[in-house]
Amino acid sequence: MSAQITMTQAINRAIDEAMAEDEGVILLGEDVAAKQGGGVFKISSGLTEKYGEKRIRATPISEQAIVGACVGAALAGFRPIAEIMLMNFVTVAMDQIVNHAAKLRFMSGGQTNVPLVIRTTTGVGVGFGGQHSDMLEAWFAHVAGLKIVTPSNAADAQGLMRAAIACNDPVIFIENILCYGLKSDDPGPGHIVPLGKAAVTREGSDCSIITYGRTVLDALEIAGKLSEEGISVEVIDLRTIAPYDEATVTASVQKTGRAVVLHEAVKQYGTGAEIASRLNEKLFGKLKAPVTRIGGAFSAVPMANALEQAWIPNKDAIADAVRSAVNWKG
Amino acid sequence: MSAQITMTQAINRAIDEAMAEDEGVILLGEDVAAKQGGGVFKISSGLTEKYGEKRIRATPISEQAIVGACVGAALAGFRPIAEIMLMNFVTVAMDQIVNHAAKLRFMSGGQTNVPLVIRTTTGVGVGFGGQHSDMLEAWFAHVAGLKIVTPSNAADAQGLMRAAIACNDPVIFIENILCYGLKSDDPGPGHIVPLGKAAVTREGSDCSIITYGRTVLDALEIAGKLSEEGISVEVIDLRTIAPYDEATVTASVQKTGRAVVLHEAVKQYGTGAEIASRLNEKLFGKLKAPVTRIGGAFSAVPMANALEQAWIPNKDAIADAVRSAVNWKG
Amino acid sequence: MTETTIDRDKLRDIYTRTMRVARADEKFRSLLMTGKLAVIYYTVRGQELVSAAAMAALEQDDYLVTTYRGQHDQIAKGVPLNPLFAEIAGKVGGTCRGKGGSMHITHPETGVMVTTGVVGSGLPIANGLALASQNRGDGKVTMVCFGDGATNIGAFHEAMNMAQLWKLPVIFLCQNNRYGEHTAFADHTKVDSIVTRARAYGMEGVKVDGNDAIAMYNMTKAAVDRARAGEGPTLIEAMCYRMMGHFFGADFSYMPPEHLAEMAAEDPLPRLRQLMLDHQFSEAELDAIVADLDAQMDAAAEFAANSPLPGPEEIRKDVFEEEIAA
Amino acid sequence: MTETTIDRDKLRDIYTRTMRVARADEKFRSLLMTGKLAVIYYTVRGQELVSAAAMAALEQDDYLVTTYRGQHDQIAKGVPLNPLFAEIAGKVGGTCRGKGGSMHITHPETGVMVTTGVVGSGLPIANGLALASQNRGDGKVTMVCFGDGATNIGAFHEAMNMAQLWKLPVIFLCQNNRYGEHTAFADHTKVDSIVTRARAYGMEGVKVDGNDAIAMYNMTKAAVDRARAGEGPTLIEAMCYRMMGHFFGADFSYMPPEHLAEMAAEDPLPRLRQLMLDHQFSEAELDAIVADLDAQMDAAAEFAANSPLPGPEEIRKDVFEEEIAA
Ligand SMILES: Cc1ncc(C[n+]2csc(CCOP(=O)(O)OP(=O)(O)O)c2C)c(N)n1
Ligand SMILES: Cc1ncc(C[n+]2csc(CCOP(=O)(O)OP(=O)(O)O)c2C)c(N)n1
Ligand SMILES: [Mg+2]
Ligand SMILES: [Mg+2]
Repeated sequence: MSAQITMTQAINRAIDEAMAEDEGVILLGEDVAAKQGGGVFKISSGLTEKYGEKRIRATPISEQAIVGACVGAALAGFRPIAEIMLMNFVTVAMDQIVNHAAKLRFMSGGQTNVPLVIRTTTGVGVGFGGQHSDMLEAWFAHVAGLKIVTPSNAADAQGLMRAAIACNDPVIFIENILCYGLKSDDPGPGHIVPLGKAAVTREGSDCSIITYGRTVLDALEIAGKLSEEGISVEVIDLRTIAPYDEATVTASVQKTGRAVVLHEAVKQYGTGAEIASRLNEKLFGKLKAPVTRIGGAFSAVPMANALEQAWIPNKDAIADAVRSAVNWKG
Repeated sequence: MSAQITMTQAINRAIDEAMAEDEGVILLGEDVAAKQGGGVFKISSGLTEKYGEKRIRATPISEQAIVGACVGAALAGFRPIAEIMLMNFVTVAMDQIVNHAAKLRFMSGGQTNVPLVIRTTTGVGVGFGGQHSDMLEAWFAHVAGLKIVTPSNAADAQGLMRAAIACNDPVIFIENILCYGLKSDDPGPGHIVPLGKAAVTREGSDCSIITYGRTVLDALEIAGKLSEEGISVEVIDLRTIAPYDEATVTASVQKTGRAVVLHEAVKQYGTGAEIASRLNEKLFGKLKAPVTRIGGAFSAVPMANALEQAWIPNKDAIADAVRSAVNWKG
Repeated sequence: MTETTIDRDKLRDIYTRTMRVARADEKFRSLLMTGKLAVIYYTVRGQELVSAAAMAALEQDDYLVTTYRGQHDQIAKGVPLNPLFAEIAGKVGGTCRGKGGSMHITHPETGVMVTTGVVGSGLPIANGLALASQNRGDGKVTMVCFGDGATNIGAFHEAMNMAQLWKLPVIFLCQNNRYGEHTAFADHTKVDSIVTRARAYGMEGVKVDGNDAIAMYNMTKAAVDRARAGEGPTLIEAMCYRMMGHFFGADFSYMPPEHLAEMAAEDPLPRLRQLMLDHQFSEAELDAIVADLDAQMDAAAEFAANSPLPGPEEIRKDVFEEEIAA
Repeated sequence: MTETTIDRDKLRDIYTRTMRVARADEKFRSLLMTGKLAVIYYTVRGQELVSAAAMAALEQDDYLVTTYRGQHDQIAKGVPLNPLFAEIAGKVGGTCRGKGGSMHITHPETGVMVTTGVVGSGLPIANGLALASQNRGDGKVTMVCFGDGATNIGAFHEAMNMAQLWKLPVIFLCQNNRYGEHTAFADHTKVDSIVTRARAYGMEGVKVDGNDAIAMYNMTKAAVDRARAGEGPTLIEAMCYRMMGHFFGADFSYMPPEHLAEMAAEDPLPRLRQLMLDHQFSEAELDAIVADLDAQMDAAAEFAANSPLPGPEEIRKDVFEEEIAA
């Protein structure tokens, strides 16, 4: 049996490798240094010991200052990583991300650029309630100048983090709390997964499920179950939302003729809307059933476990959406 | 000829009427009081003189504090109006809007609610450049708990503002700088336009253009031109993005069989994606051509006038999209 | 000048509030330890007295805004135990029908208007509640609680400046427990005291030993009186300790041993008991108060256990005034 | 102790920088008045000397972050006039190929790294530039300019605290022109001086008459020296006036007559000229400097007028490193 690695270890290793190679790679965030235990999710564990407190900087609770300092350091040629402890806290740093990180290359006519990675985590099902569980990737996807990464497994997380740090544009790197413990076969050191390339995680011929992040696991589970019913599901893991791998997605749906777009974020005005619209534009008249979107409920994430479970995209509903597509009669 | 009223006057009148009726209606924002000249766009002109500085409060440059104070006052039973001078500055107040205003009713189990109106303005074509021109309504539409209003003419602005202030939930009220001077026939005092009702601004049978805000004017102009070519365009002015008037929009497209969704905001991941997705879901197999989306270019808004004009949804491109839909052969 | 003495009834009141907080906290921890509750809980151990004395200086209809670490504030303010326990357990009988949870307790009848999970966000909202009172002339005061770590975030700054500019009837109660998550005070700012910050807005600011019941109460009372008299806001920096880490069960090995020792020595509960004895309260009377509270805790835990789980239809309710269609 | 004298070459340098700013501002205004330019322009009239003296204390490769009202800072820092004029005119020959405009001038060769249109946003970014210098040990200093109104926004607070915590080599230059848009200083905060705020972070803070060339230069120089020596940041509050309203052409009737009179009396340009004469510069020498500058302005205006308009393909460039497909 080959060695295994968790997503936490994978992200840590990718940052470690990048820091060893380039003095300009630094990490700023609340509690990230050794003195604070290496971050609340331990992603930066061991790094201060190796690279020192000038490169692993534990910050005050000041997200605007964290992202802003990373933007500035990036302008000076560094490759900073900003940790925003939970995704909902980007709401206090949107100006730095959207008006500055995303736009400075353009507004300067290409004289400057912002090679910055903003790492953050989130996820529904942890019991963190309304202000600590949102998935806000659709906001960032609406902003020109940002790249968006959402790994679903440890190996990809490692490889995508390396690519994100190497990228000369700002990257929003979204981790899912519930995925930190997931294990992959160890991809070994130096592993890189290029941005903008989706993975066909399972091949199938009847319907494509297009998803990313934690719900890739749901999709694979459902694909397995449906195969017992004779329905062959193809699972596409986007890996990066932006750049969007239109070629891979369109080819898959062209082949299967049916698509379900799935994400944990609220369905309405989510990334699924863009993907569904594009599929409809590209494949008008060629689809065998309407593209279905499945996402979180249209409410804040409730705290009570019973409600939180009802809020999350439901596996039965996903399976039903695939069945409806396959059985579509119009 | 009936009396005319500009959008500036219309919004001012609606606020004035609401303030006269209810002591709880207050306005907070930068430069909004008489001492500062009644707001940079003069929306609150004359109101301090009538209602005093306790109700028309000019604030420091502190958007989080502005929105937060309005959230608090709303919780105490007031109906505050927050003015965010330009829409890009919501980026520093997203936490208050998204984590608080939008969610407090839900998270409190209905014990509290936030009857707040956040007025803001924006618009491309003014020469304000990359950090002062964005249309960010899609972000808010992705958040459960917010209503979103985008008037395209003075009379609607008046009526929608009255409805927004009367609404017991938070409303984002988006004005377009280029529309402030637009005139409507005076709808008279007390005019109310309910939230959630789109207007069929021009009837037609070949193709629906679904839009809102300033681009309604473009749509009407194009509809006029295309009628000379024998193409009959129906123009739907959403008036409110949320609640979305699905019945009116779906009925229109069911009738015409073709749709172009148009907005000034960046096309990718814009509100057009949601609307197109819904049309495709509802009318699968019944559409005569793919739903087209038209929006701003995928970049920051450039400052140079030549580039800004190239950035804005182009009238020829809109007309061409309608023509393509009508001539669609598959 | 702030008073330096206290009347006996007020002292009994503070003791009762403190012990209500302490016994509830202990109960939550025991429910968590025995697996009867499985939620994130930000224990208030060490900060009981700060809130008890502060809330004793407020009226029931004064407004309170607090944070995820807010159970001491809510209980001291008067939120009834049954719905509080049920909310933390995610039950329909909870203050918020289970939708909010411990980070978002709301209870307008006792003035608890917002409990926020976002650091610093309560301060601007508190201003708005105070603004409504100022315009109405209803004489209410708003108190907002937050930690030392929160004083470095933008919302703190904007809210402080605005409150002083408009002389709002609001009290900023910074519970300085010397840590923000894993970061010690000296590692998040270079000032010795948050009171320095009050000066940066021209605001009145006082530092107080939060474990000194008399000082804590009198300082708060003075601030409340000033606010009610229209003299504007006050920042109170109440020094205290976060005795059981950031949240219950979390590792706190990052705290140096000297700090742990200092913290243990400063436990407010034995100190308050001694103060009560010094003020001629009998052991028996004090024990009776606690026994009564413990009975209330058991009842509340029972109530929460028996309260039904919310049904999925709750997700469509309270998003807007109108229910969302299924 | 800060110096109170200045050497003649430095004074000439400051005079030249001041007049370069002043003549450029006048040129912009005349282009706008005659309709040769139709853009929003935040005139720097009244604040010329503040930047000239401040930038004279920096090296060319020190970093600068400024705002929409930043032409004085950029010109004094050394941004060449031809691309600056062309950028404001929205031409391909502009610093940013017309994409940025006057609110977003960028020119890394002269250290101008960011010009932001969002109030307060430059401060956190300046920290990052300074952090890079600190880690590299390259000895560079970062200066960030902002207005009095900006000191009430959250980003100011967060950035100040972080800069002091990490002793970053950054200088916060608050150009206190007594107004933020239409709001007078006393209507946006209750403190008398922004220097009070520096204390709230344990930071060194100094207030200076920004129209006193010697004081302004020496204060800045002292701050630069401290920063380069690794002694940390300084807040400088430079008092000045915004003599022509918020942006060119904007009504400023909201300014009371006393303020207008005071402002006129405090015009830095005649005062600086007198200072130069006092220092034995001849009228002829001073006039020659201005005449030379005016020729440069004419040339820059000409350059801008002749520079081509950017083509629509520019919209797909510089969004990402890779060009966006058509
Ligand atoms: C804006 C924001 N950033 C980060 C967090 C994560 N977080 C939760 S509590 C906390 C520490 C707060 O410290 P302090 O204000 O001292 O309060 P205490 O927990 O000590 O009571 C942090 C960083 C958050 N909730 N909100
Ligand atoms: C976050 C934000 N809010 C509001 C504005 C609108 N605005 C532009 S300039 C300005 C006034 C700034 O005043 P000050 O900081 O004193 O600078 P000055 O213009 O006087 O140089 C305002 C409110 C903005 N650009 N950014
Ligand atoms: Mg703390
Ligand atoms: Mg100013």
